[in-house]
Amino acid sequence: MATMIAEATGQAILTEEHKQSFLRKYIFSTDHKVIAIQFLFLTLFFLMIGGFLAMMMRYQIAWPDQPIPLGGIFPESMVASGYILPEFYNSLVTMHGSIMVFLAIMPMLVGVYANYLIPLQLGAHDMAFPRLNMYSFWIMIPAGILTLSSFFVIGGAAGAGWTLYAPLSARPDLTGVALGQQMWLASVVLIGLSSIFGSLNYITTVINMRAPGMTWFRMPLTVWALFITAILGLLAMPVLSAAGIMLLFDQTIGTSFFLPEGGGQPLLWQHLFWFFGHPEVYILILPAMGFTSEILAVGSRKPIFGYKAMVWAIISIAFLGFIVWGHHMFQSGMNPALGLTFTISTLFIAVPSAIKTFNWMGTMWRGNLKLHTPMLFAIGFVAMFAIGGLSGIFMASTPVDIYIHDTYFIVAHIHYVLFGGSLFALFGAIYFWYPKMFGRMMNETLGKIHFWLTLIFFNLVFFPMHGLGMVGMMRRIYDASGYRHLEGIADTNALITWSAFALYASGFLFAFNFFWSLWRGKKAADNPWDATTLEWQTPSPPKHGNWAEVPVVYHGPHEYSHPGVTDKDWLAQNERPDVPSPAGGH
Amino acid sequence: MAHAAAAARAPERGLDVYTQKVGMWVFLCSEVMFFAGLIGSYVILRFGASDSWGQPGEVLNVPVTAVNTFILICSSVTMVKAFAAAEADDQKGIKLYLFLTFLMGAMFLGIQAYEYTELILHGEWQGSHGFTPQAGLYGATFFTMTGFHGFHVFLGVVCLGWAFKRSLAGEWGPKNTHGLEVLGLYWHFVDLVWIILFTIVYLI
Amino acid sequence: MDWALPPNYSTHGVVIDQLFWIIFWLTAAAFVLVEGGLLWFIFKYRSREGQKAHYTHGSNKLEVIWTAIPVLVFAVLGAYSGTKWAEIKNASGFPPDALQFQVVGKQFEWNITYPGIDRQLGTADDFTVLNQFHFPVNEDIVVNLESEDVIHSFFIPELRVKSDAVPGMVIPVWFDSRQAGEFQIACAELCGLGHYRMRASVTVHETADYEAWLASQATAQ
Amino acid sequence: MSEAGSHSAEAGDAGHGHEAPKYMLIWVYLLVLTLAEVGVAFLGIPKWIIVTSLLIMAVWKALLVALYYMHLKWEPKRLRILVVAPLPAVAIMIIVIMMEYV
Ligand code: HEA
Ligand code: HEA
Ligand code: CUA
Ligand SMILES: [Cu+2]
Repeated sequence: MATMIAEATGQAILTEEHKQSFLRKYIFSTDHKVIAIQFLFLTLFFLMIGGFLAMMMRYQIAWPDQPIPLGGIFPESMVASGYILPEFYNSLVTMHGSIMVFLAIMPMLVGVYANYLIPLQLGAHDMAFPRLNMYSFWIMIPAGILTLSSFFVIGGAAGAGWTLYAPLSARPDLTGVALGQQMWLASVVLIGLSSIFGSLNYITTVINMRAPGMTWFRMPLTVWALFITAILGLLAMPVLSAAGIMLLFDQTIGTSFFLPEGGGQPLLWQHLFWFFGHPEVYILILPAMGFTSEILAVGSRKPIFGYKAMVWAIISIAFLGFIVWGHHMFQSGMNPALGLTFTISTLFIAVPSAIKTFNWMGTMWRGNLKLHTPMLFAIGFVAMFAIGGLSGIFMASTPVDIYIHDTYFIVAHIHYVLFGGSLFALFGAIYFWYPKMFGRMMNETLGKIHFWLTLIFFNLVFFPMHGLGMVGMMRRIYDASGYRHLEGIADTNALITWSAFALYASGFLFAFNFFWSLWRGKKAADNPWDATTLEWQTPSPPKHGNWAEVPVVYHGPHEYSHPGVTDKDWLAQNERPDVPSPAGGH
Repeated sequence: MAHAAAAARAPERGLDVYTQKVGMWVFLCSEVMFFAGLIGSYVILRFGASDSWGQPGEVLNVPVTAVNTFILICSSVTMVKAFAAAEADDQKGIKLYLFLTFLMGAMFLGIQAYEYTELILHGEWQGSHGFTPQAGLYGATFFTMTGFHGFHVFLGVVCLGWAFKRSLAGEWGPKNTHGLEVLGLYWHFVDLVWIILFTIVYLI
Repeated sequence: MDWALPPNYSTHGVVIDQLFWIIFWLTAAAFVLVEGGLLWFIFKYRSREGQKAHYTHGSNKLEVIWTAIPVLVFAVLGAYSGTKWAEIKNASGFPPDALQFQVVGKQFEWNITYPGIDRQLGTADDFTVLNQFHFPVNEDIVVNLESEDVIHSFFIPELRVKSDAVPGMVIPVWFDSRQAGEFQIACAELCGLGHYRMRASVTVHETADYEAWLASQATAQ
Repeated sequence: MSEAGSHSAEAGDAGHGHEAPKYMLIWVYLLVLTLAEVGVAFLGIPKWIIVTSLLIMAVWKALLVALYYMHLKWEPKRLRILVVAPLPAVAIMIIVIMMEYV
């Protein structure tokens, strides 16, 4: 708040920054590009951590009766005489889910790319509130530290699932986790604050700081997606903060908002959580859809098919996203009369996704497909997201959800949309914008190998989980042996686990490519992909302040293979006003 | 750097208000959702729970809080007066009104602190002595909602102090009203939330 | 592992399975359309020497088609799902003469209270058994779910039953079994460190056997 | 809303281009409404009348603050749209969750 007022008093942001100390330039920088890169390193680190937790979980699920290798290096409170303890398994699931969602994917989508791309693609010098932007990164540091250190406090890390349903999450005596849960909640409140500061910046920048000629319907779809995502974050995160604070009070000072013995309502927690939680999953997919649209257009050398329909699809997903949350609660004891409304709204939210899917295909149709690594990941996104989305239809149908709720069918759905969706698009985005960020290309060959390994092992890990769900394997169980209906799934689980290890390993191939290219990668041209949007019309990497002169925009965002241009197959947004810009339609 | 060499055309039309004001309104939208989470929970818990709530005046001291409401409303009017003074370049007025706003904000907090102490030490609710956050849903929701409102007032008071300090150096004036206007938006919003809270917590 | 739903023995489960397979074929068609289309495009339109992309901004006609078809499909699917859901879950529609049980979840066990010989809960001949659920075949059963501590979930895969047990609430669940047999109750909601082993046995008796079992319990009490 | 017309898009800021609002008059309104609220709360009339009238007065007061002190009355329409945007979400959240208990 105070910073915003400080900024409101209006100092020039850029002029003062001729000579900056190293600290101001690279550490406490207010340059949106530096902040984006800081976010990138932070979130890749958490991706690695979240993946590591998943590997431990997978080991336990596949071989519950075998001690885990190197188990001795863990404290007794986690791994006793080589065996993962059930309470530690619960912490693993919880922290895997929450780290992936809150510290890896979400900040990678918005922290990195909203920061990096919004000013560049709109032709602005920086964010509207650069200092606030810097805070939104630095708030993530204590949040991350809280999260990581919670593993090592008495009672261990939070273990009530990433959805932390009360009363399990509210009463330490029921889990043995007290401090860990509280640290989790504190860290989520911080992340919420960071994300609100971020959203505020993105929204204001998009609304008020577009370059001349950058009308709403000339904005690249990435910006549209990030803009709408910011609105979702702005309206959803505070509800989580409020609910989280109430839960924290239940934990610490003895209130009873969600505890029935004190008159509270356990279902209220679920409603509040999912009122946030469902918009949250769209926060996790919309930017990914934006990147995909961008990369598909570039890779197909065609304008986006149905640009306006895409924009309206994004907007309606966001709008409907606020009225479907009950589909997570069909079996929760919620008033069954609400079931019908939520089924219908949930099914209808699939319509804009269908529109988007078909428009992506339309973009590729009769294109001139350049299958470079970013393009491969973008196509992979469409292919995998479709699978994840289609499995969502099963759950949206209330009667079917009775059976598959809380089984591995859901786990399969989660990962098809979050990994096959968000993370595939993110990998594509990293390969795609890497040259702009760092001035060097990532290695193509390694990139392609990484893509194929990821695609294959991803499907080997998560496709069989649909089968596990159909058989009836419950989520979040430490040991599936002992259930009669689960006899005979051990081999499938072992296959999944081996594939998961391979998937994780291919992540390190990516890491190697990433770091190697930082120093050794081929020097990148300013516009290595022959792309049209504004960020490619700057040097790689762009200078502080982005533009010596603010660009003027004459064309829509994805003018590839324009018949009026003969010397090349693209037309930058700020180039040649004499080429007629076809307005929408055909 | 030569950013000053402005483009041939003006930037695209946004909301037709300056950026900091847009930012504050966007921030207030998120605040609306935060308080909606708290107030919504209160409404829902009260509507759906078996727990009972005190009648107005039974537990809470309505007259004292009515005075406090009065103070907060007055501070809103002085805030807006400070802004008007800045537009009119009335330096004395700016200082006076900012100081008054700051003072009344601080008074609000003081009275709230007094109210809390009284309730915790001498409040009576359902036979138990002392009305605390642990006193059922009534106590929990009461302290959480008013507490978070108080926290917002506190942040506002800090910013008001800072604005007042700057006014002593004569920094506000017709050329520099944005900071005051944005701070004012925040302050009025806090007042607005209190209007709702006072009604549903103390009077219904 | 056979990739199939376990055999279903309940009446309402037929509806669930039927809907499952309807959606399966629906989504399978969409799957083939999307994945097949993508593969085809990759092969057909991959960049070759001298190839030029076809410049188009889209087609409103197509846009309308692929909006309208999903809307129709989902409207029908939603209406059908919603109707069936109401039949399965709406407590006011439960058979009034159903046999009532009380099931209380607790870390990490299921306490089942039987209505006794008089088939009425809340009478003197009620008795409670830990982790054993017996009931007669071909009869409407209503379980009143409760929980003592945290949220559990009452899950019998073969009967297609799942419902959370929430502390502070009583949640009625209706089902039946059209075949006698041995099943298990699994807990499907994370409820603490013993969640994975919170199970109970389910025995569906022929009617006469159930009476006999009740009698044997009565003597044991 | 007649003032809105005189507002020039160029200046873009509240506080310019319209007459000084009658801040003190609004203040009097607010005080009177507050007193009325406290009075109504202690009347011995049916509870639902009390609740309804209190809610109406609270919303009325909130609107006065938003429109006059926060200058919404003079702001461009685009900003006003932004400001009311979260309200549907608030309404949906509270109303739907309350349906849990009816
Ligand atoms: C990025 C994240 C993301 C996305 C995009 C989605 C998208 C969807 N989700 Fe998912 N969901 C999650 C993340 C996501 N979800 C997570 C994390 C959970 C679990 C939370 C937890 O409990 O831990 C969850 C859980 C979840 C549930 C609760 C299940 C349960 O717990 O019982 C449901 C139920 O309705 C659901 C439905 C849907 C639907 C209908 C969509 C739709 O938006 C999908 C729309 C897309 C398509 C349909 C595909 C493309 C369309 C076509 C190819 C057109 C043709 C199709 C047809 C005609 C059928 N999801
Ligand atoms: C975005 C989210 C995301 C991602 C990417 C993943 C990735 C993985 N998840 Fe995820 N998972 C969730 C989100 C995610 N998960 C959520 C929300 C839940 C629900 C939690 C709950 O129930 O509460 C869940 C639950 C969940 C379960 C269910 C547990 C249970 O119910 O008992 C399982 C089980 O197999 C699982 C496995 C995996 C595996 C094997 C991966 C693998 O794909 C991981 C492979 C790892 C990588 C691909 C990372 C590679 C990157 C690097 C190595 C870093 C490179 C570094 C630099 C360049 C610096 N997950
Ligand atoms: Cu009880 Cu899980
Ligand atoms: Cu959802």
